[in-house]
This record gives sequence, structure tokens and C-alpha cells, in this order.
Amino acid sequence: MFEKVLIANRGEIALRIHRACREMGIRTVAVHSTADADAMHVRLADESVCIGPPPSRQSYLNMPAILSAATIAGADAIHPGIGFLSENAQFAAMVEEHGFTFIGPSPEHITLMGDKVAAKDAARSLNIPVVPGSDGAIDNDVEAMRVAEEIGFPVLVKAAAGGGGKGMKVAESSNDLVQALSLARAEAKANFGNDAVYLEKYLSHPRHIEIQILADSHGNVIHLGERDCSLQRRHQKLLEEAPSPALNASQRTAIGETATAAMRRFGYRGAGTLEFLFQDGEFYFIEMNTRLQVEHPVSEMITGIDLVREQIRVAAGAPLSLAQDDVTFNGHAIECRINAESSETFLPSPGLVTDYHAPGGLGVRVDSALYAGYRVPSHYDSLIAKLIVSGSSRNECLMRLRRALEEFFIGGIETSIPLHRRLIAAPDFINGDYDIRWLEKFVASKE
Amino acid sequence: MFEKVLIANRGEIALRIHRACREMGIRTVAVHSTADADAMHVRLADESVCIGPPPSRQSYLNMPAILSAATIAGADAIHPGIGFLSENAQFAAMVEEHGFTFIGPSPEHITLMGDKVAAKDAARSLNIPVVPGSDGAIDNDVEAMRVAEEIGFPVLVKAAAGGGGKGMKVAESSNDLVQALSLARAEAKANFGNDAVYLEKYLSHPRHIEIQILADSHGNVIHLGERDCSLQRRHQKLLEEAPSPALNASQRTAIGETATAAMRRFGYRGAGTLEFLFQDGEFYFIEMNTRLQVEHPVSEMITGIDLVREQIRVAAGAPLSLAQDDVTFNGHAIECRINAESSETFLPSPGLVTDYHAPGGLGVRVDSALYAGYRVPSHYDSLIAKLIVSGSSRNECLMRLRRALEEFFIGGIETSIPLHRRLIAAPDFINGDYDIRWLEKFVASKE
Amino acid sequence: MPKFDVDESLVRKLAGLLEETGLNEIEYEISDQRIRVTRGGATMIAAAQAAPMAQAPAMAGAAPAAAPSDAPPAGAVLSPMVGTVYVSPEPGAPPYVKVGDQVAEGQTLLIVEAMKVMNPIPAPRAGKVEQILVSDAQPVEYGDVLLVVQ
Amino acid sequence: MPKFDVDESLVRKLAGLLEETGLNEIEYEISDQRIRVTRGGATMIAAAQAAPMAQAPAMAGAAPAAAPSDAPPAGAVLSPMVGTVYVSPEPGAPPYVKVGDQVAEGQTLLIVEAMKVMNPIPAPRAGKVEQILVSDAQPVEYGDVLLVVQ
Repeated sequence: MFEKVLIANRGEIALRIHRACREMGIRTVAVHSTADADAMHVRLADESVCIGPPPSRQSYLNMPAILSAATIAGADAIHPGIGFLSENAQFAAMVEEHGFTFIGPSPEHITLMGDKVAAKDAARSLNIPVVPGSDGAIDNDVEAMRVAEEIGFPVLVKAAAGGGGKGMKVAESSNDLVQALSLARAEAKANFGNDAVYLEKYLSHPRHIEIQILADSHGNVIHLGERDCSLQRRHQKLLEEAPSPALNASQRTAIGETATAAMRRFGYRGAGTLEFLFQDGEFYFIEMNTRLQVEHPVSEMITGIDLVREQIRVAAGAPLSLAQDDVTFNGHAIECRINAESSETFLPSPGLVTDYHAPGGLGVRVDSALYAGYRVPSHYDSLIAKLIVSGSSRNECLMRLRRALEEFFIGGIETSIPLHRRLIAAPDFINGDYDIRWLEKFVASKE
Repeated sequence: MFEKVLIANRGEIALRIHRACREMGIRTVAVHSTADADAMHVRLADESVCIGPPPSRQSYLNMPAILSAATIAGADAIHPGIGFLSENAQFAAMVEEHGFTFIGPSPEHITLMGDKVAAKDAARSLNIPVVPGSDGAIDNDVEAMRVAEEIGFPVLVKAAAGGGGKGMKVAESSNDLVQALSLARAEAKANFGNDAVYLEKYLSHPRHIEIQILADSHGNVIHLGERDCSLQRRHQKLLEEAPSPALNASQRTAIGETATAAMRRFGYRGAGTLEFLFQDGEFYFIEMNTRLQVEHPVSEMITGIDLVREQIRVAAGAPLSLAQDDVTFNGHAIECRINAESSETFLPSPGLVTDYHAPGGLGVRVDSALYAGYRVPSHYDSLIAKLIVSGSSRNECLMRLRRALEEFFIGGIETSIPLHRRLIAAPDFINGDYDIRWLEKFVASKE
Repeated sequence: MPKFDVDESLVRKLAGLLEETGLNEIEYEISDQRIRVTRGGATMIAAAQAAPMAQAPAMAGAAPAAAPSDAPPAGAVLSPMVGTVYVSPEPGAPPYVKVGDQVAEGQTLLIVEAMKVMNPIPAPRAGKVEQILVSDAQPVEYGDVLLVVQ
Repeated sequence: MPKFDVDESLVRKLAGLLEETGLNEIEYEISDQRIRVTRGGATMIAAAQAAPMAQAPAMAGAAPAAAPSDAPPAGAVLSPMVGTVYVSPEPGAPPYVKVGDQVAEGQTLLIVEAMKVMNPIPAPRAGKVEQILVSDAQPVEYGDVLLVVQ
């Protein structure tokens, strides 16, 4: 096992990784920008190295600086955390070239899954279900009708050269298809100088469901079930839960087996997440994240598995500490992402945290690097705390979350806590009745 | 179910009860002395009533004031918490007489178990093992020898009229017995004017092990396994764990079945704890606590059962929410009692809490009513926080506890945190190799 | 002002370290605490904690406490118990006192009922009833101001 | 206040370093933690890490905003990167500069090696080398003061 791990990140995730290391008896090296000299991960780490000025590009994204820090500190391995360099294949390769262990998958896996088109092709070849559509451009209306009937209405007509919603039309039924095709072609021609279009199944009310994978270098792959991350605003997740209110046990087992079989064939190592759209009982692959996820704690709470510990173990060449049969799902967990931003305007609210009081008690976990007197820098992500609540049932979990949000107090800056309080009182949320478009509507309905 | 519960207590346990109520959708009424006007339980409760000046006798022990508060607030039920009036049968009876529900056992059960001699007689009649000894006073040396051989050496000779260690002698073997008898008789005569003595088995290295019981008014009784509370200093528990490092599964099942059978026969209702000395595989009943215990969270962490919720449910006449077969024991949990006192001198350290930062992350629970800016009053118990850590194994739990204690920061007052840090580094503790006398020796060995 | 005290065990530990390591001096500082021990000069200087920490602001978020915050006004008569106020001996009867009344020391001003017991609240001194801050059948807490007599 | 305690193993380690290097004194400071051990006289300043728990107390109270430390002295030349300092072009060669040297603007003062790349640190202005705060092969962080030229 490693003696000393450098944590190439900041904020709550750096602290999360520090905690896992300390619990494994591994010494930690924090790296930080000058803006983070007083940050919690720096205070708690065994050692710290200042690697640059506040801008991320010159500090947390500065590969030579991080590698130099690892060298002077004598680290064995580097954990990239989430964001920053965590899905940078070049960094992963450099880390290994310099004789350190990269706590994550191989650079090749990162590269492949980092390319959206290649990732979908890979998924298809690994028998992971993707959104069905035409294989490439559609030549004529007859072919379009045949393909559309095959994949089922509604279908989406998309410009092959397109992007940004231009040249994109929904055909609800066969009656609309010809017109949708001609409108899409015209728009595509006008916008991209190319009228080629293709068809894809249109999902009107999908949920965002992702499967947590863990794999070691000995061919063992397990899944930790799903997380429902449908509550998003501008593609930012605000609250995640596991299990999903929309999945039953046989669906969970089926998609889990699909995912583990695929990852075994893929030769993947480390923690990873397969993201899907889910509608009407069907899964459609969107992308794979070849790293830890912000919302990983909800899986930890229902399985009792420490995901970061497993990441570190498998990076060190050890086998996974448990097999699929050892994974049990108990109760329910919800994570609220607390951001330093206005609950009304969503404008960032960096600044001095005058008071910080986290909730406690049974079933309440807080992952946060905040403390009273800390100044939230304006240079980085606005995520400042994760409140993770678990209970024996979804209802118990919701009740506990409500009381935990009542207790949570962060003074001096604005946070998303008021939005979370509103959100968990919404009947649709309480009923588990939401899709990926629900939160935008909920937020807009306030006005 | 109740609409509104009055919490007749203060500090972390009042907060603990508040949390359970809120999670059940029950409104809470806090009562408080003038010294606690700013206390957390007062801040978070739905309503609060000032019931008297700082001295407990005039506030938290003031039965008429508490009942008046319940009347004017319109509460349905009263939870007495721990300490104060929680084992006061008269209070329990008054609560019921005034038309409120007492969240606890019947006054008769409280009375019986509150009398040490009656409690032991009751235990014996309920087939709960007690410390073996002579039935009453010993008449002569021959009878003493016969009884001593029967219960096994070493034996303790105790003055029948005694107390405070006077007239108490250990006989290690039959060689010592006659002399021990004559010394004890002489001391008893000199101190109490009565030379009657009796014999009891002497336990040289017992552990303090207690069994958590839950019973409803429908005849259902379950146990939640044991807690090992052997780490005591001057009869104050400092750290508790579950399961006990000294018990195996069949011993757990056996004592659990003994306890539940006894409580079923006893007709007990509510939460209760049977305390035992445990040595060489045998249990010896000491006393029963007819209330919640400070260390109840360790049982909650390994069983996933909310004990306060169950207390409230059964007080409202509902059946227990689970049967014995539904109780599973997962992993390990340890609680550290953090007191406002010097880790060196054990002198109380009330005063202004200038900083408060609790640890977080996976497997860490904090039950505390502290916050930065709170002034710990000098009038009450010094317990200010409970750190409860759980893990899939005792070793994982210990490693996690170590890192959690590293993170815990309370400024402005002295606390027992440094002692806990020392304690969990002690090889005997790490090995689980300790009895009820170990902590005193450990603390003394510092000097 | 925090009590100035030295941690004797720390000094002893450092003295032991000097002995063990053969050093002449150890100086150690953390935030506002500093200790220095030397050997050969035969001096031991230990300086610990000085600067008082800025008081963290009180937690402001949760429910505001019903604190008896401000000092009661001069002449205030406080409730000695939790209970229910009655301003007259029985329903419909005239009140014990009205604003402006002159009262004698010991005269009953009102009743606080607790646990079915009627507790007369006597005037603590002779004077004029300046204010009555409670109404009939109102619940009161311990320490609530009932009326002002001056 | 949390108990003020010293990291004994750190003291022992520094004592060992004194022995090994033949130095007379080591002083070590990070943000608000400082340790100094001596075995005679003379000065050498190193900067690196410290124990975690010793740091926690700094979390205390008032929150001095994220200032890396004290402002660097006038004329300070800061390290523009994490790396290892070399004071001479190659092992055994004379150093680029000594205390008291007059240097021209742009003249190389020392080298910071990072990722096998030797980065010359030029004098930001003409002046006299007042202090050199690093020694050969010493690791430095971003923003560390390397030398003072005035």
C-alpha cells in the first residue's frame, strides 16, 4: 500500500480523499494555490505545498507544478479528485511516467471515454444500450420513415453537422415526419451549409440515472447500483438520491450486470460511472465518467462501501475488497449540494464565512471543507458542502433531510440551502415524480 | 401519534429527542432554565418555555414547573431524556395523572428497578444471572467455607450493614477465608456496631456490558445486542463500543434471549438497559436503567434502529416497528463522550466556546448542542458532545475515530478530546483488552 | 483575561527531549503559543497563549430564542413560575389592580395558576401600578415581567 | 484553547539533522507554526511541513484571511514555481551569486529545477545581494522567498 498520497485537488473532495487516506494509515500531501493557503485540506494534511497563484490554470491545472510537488514531497501516488485534472489522460500518463501511481483508470480509458463519439461507439460495441437512431445520415423520406418506425415515435431529426439546437426537429408521429425532415434540412442547410440529417429516438421525459462501477486490475468488476441525478439546473446537479424512485430491483440488477459485463470486457480499472437517460423502463447511455463523482456518497451510504478507499486499493494493485454478492443495498440516501450562491438569482456568493454550523445526529453526514472564519475564494467552483442523509426508507430519509436542513447554518455568504428547503417540500419531489427537466420548471415557477 | 412533545431535559440529549420528533413530524416544546435561554435545544424547538433559574432543582427537576409548561404549551407527551427526572417514578406518575403521556416505562417499573436490593431480587426471580453469594448473613466459618467453595474463590466478605468499602475483604483462596471473615467482622462491628457479614463472588477483572432492550405494550420485546462500557473513571463512562470485543455471537444471542425473556415476563415497556459485569464468559446483573442511555447511539449505528423513535412509538401505544429477527448487527461503532473538562486534571471547564468545528465525512456522527459563541454553563453536567464513529470492522472504526478526533476542534474551553486521542492510541485499547479498572490505571500512568 | 499558567508537563517533556537529543535549545511555536527551553544557560522560559481570540459570533440562523434578553425595567414584578395569569379573583370579577392604582406592599396584584394551585403575586413594595404587561388567562414563563410598580 | 503540545518526533528528526549536517541551528516555520533547535550558533532557515494536529488550532477563531504569510521583504525574489533550488550551474561549481555581490538586471541568481527543467531565476533589477535564504538542493514552494536583492 502507498505510504504517502498527494491530493491534486481542493475543497471538500480534497478533504474527502484526505480522510480516506488517514483511515488507511497513509500520509497526505496537500497542494494548494496561494488563495487556499488557509484551506481545510491544507490544514489537515500531513504536508502541504504551495503550487501557484489563484487561477486554476497556474495551480490546480498546472501539471508540472503538481508533479514537482510530488517529487519534493516524496509521494508514491497522486489522487486527482474530481474536476481539474481528474479526466486528463495526459496528466495520468505524465504521473505514471514520473514514477508515481495515478489513482484512477489508464490514460487510454480516459481518452476513449473523453471523446463523446468514440465513447458511444465503444458503448455500442460493449453491448451498452445507447439512444437508437439511424446509422449516419438519412438519404430520403422513405428510409426515414422505415427507420423511424423501427426506433418508434417520437423521433428527433438532427443536422449531421449541427449543434446548439439548430436543425433539430421533433416528429411526434409519422404524420409529422416529412415536414420535420424538410424543416430540419432547410435549417441545417442555412446554418451549416449541409443539409444532411439523421434520426434519433426522442426522449420527452427521461431521468438521469447513473451506475457506479468499481474495478480492479485482476478482472473483478462490481457495481454499487444506481444514483438518480435527474434534478439538474443548467446541467448542474443539485440533489442526488439512491436508490432511484423510478427503478425496481430487477431493473437494477439487469443494468448492473450489463454495466459490469461491459467494464470487464473493456478492461477498466478504478471507479467509474456510466451515465444513462432512463425512460419507460429503458436505459440509454450518455457518457462515462472515468473518475469519482461528486455524488458518490449516496452510494456509500446505502452500500457501506468506502469508494475512495477502494480506488486507492485497486490503484495499489490490490483486489477489490468485496465481490458483487457482498454488495447489499440498505435504505435510502440523498445528497444536497450546497453551493455558495444565491438561492434566487444563482449568482455566486464568495466571501467570508462568519458562522458555520453543520447538522449532526443519526443518519446525517456532512462533507465540507468550510469552517467559521474561512473565506470562500471566488476563483473556483461554488460547491462548499455536501449534506448526505440516510434512512431506512425514502420517507424516513426525507423527514431526516428536512430536519437536517433546518439545522444547517452558514453565515456571511448566500447558499443554496433555502432552495433545497423549498425543493424537498415540493409534492413532485416527495412523490419521486421528476425527470431531467423538472427542476428548471420548478425554479422558474418561483417567479 | 403525538402532535407535540415536551422535552424535559437540556443539552445534547434534548437535541437528540428534538431530532427524532422532527423526523416523525412531531412538534417540540423545549423547557429551559434562564442559564439555557440561548441553548441549541431552545433555538431549534418549535416552542420553548423558561421554567426557572439555573439550579436544576428549581428548573429541570422542578416537576410542577415542567407540568405547567406542558399545560400552557398544550403538549401531548413528555420525554424525560436522561438524568434529571428520567428515573423519577413520582414524576412519571404525575405526568400521567395530568393527562400527558410519559415517554418511558410505568412508574411501578421505575420504582422497582430504582431500588438496588429489590432490583436484584427481581432479576433473580426473572432468571437474570446475578452475582452469586450467601443468602443473607453467614453464621459461622464452616458455613462460610461451604458457601465460598460453592460460589468459587476469590470471594468478597461484605458487612451486611456496610457501605463505602468498610468491612469489605477479599479472600483469594480458602487459606485466606477465616482471616478475611474475622477482619471483616471486626471492621463491621467497629464501623456499624453490627458484625454480620455475607459472602459474594469477587470479580477481579470484569467488563461492564449492558444489553439494550426495547419493549412495547403489546408484549413484544427485542434486544439490540450489547454495549461494552468498561472504560470508566470514577464510575463515569468515557468511551463505549458495540459490539464488545469480548463477546462472541452465541454469547450475545444467549444473554439477549435471557434479557428479552425476563423483560417479557416483567411486562416492561419502553427502552431499558440491563447492566452486567462480565467475566470469564459469565454475566452478573448489576442494575437496570429504565430509560435511554447516553451511549445509545452505538447500538443505533450497528443496528440502524432509531431508539428514540421507538421509545416515542411505543409510548403512543404503537407496536415496535420490528421483530427480533429483523435486528441485524453490522460493523462496529464507538462513542467518545466529550466533556468540558481538563484532560489532565479532570476539573470542569465551563465557559465561552470561541470555536466549534465538528468532524464530518463517512461513518462519523456527532451529537452535540454546542456551537461557536455558546457559553457552557457551570450548573450542569460536563458532557458537551458525543462523537460516534462506525465502520465495517473494529479496525476500520478505530482508524476512522483517530482521524475524526484529529479533526474535532473546540476552542475556548478545555475538553476531554486530548484524553480520547491518547486513549485510542493505547495498545490495550486497540487490542480490546481492558476491564472496568483499566482506565483508572491508564489515567494514573500518565503521571 | 485568560489565566496565565504554564504547562509543566510540556516543559518536562521538552527538558527530556533536550537531554535525549543533546540539544541546547528547543523553541516551538503554534499560533499564539510559544515555548522555548534551553540548557547551558540554565534558563527555562515558557510563554503560552496571550492574544484573546475574537469571539465567534453567536449562531444566528436557527429559531431565535425567547431569551429574557434585556434587563427588566425598574419596578418590574416578575413571574416566579410558569403558569397562567389571572388578573381577578374569579371570572367576571373586577381585577385586583388597574394601571394608576396605588398599592401597598404585600397587596395581591394578580394570580399565577400552576398545577391547579392559585399563587397570589404580592406587591414587593408600596407604589403606583405603572404598567400591566399581561392579560387575563395568559400563559407566562418563569421570569416574565407581569407588571411594573413604582 | 486546545492543549499546546510539541511533536517530539519532529524535534528528534531535527536533532538528527543537526548531527548529520553539522549545523548549529535549524529553524522551521510554516504559517503559524515554528520550531527552532540549536546546538551552538549561526543560522539556517528551512521551510517545509508540520504535523496535522498542531495545525488544527490555527482554525481557531477570527480567521485571518488567506494571506500566505507575512508580506515578503522589500527586494525579495520569489520562487515562480515549485521545485528544487540549485545555487550553482553544476555540482561543485561556484555559486551564481554570494551575499554582497553586485548583480545586473537579468543576471542569473540561481536555478529552480522542476520536472527536469532547469529554470534560471534572473535578477529582477540591478542591486546588491543582501540575503540568500535557500541552500543548494533545497525544495521550494511557489512564492517562497529565494533571496533579497536591493
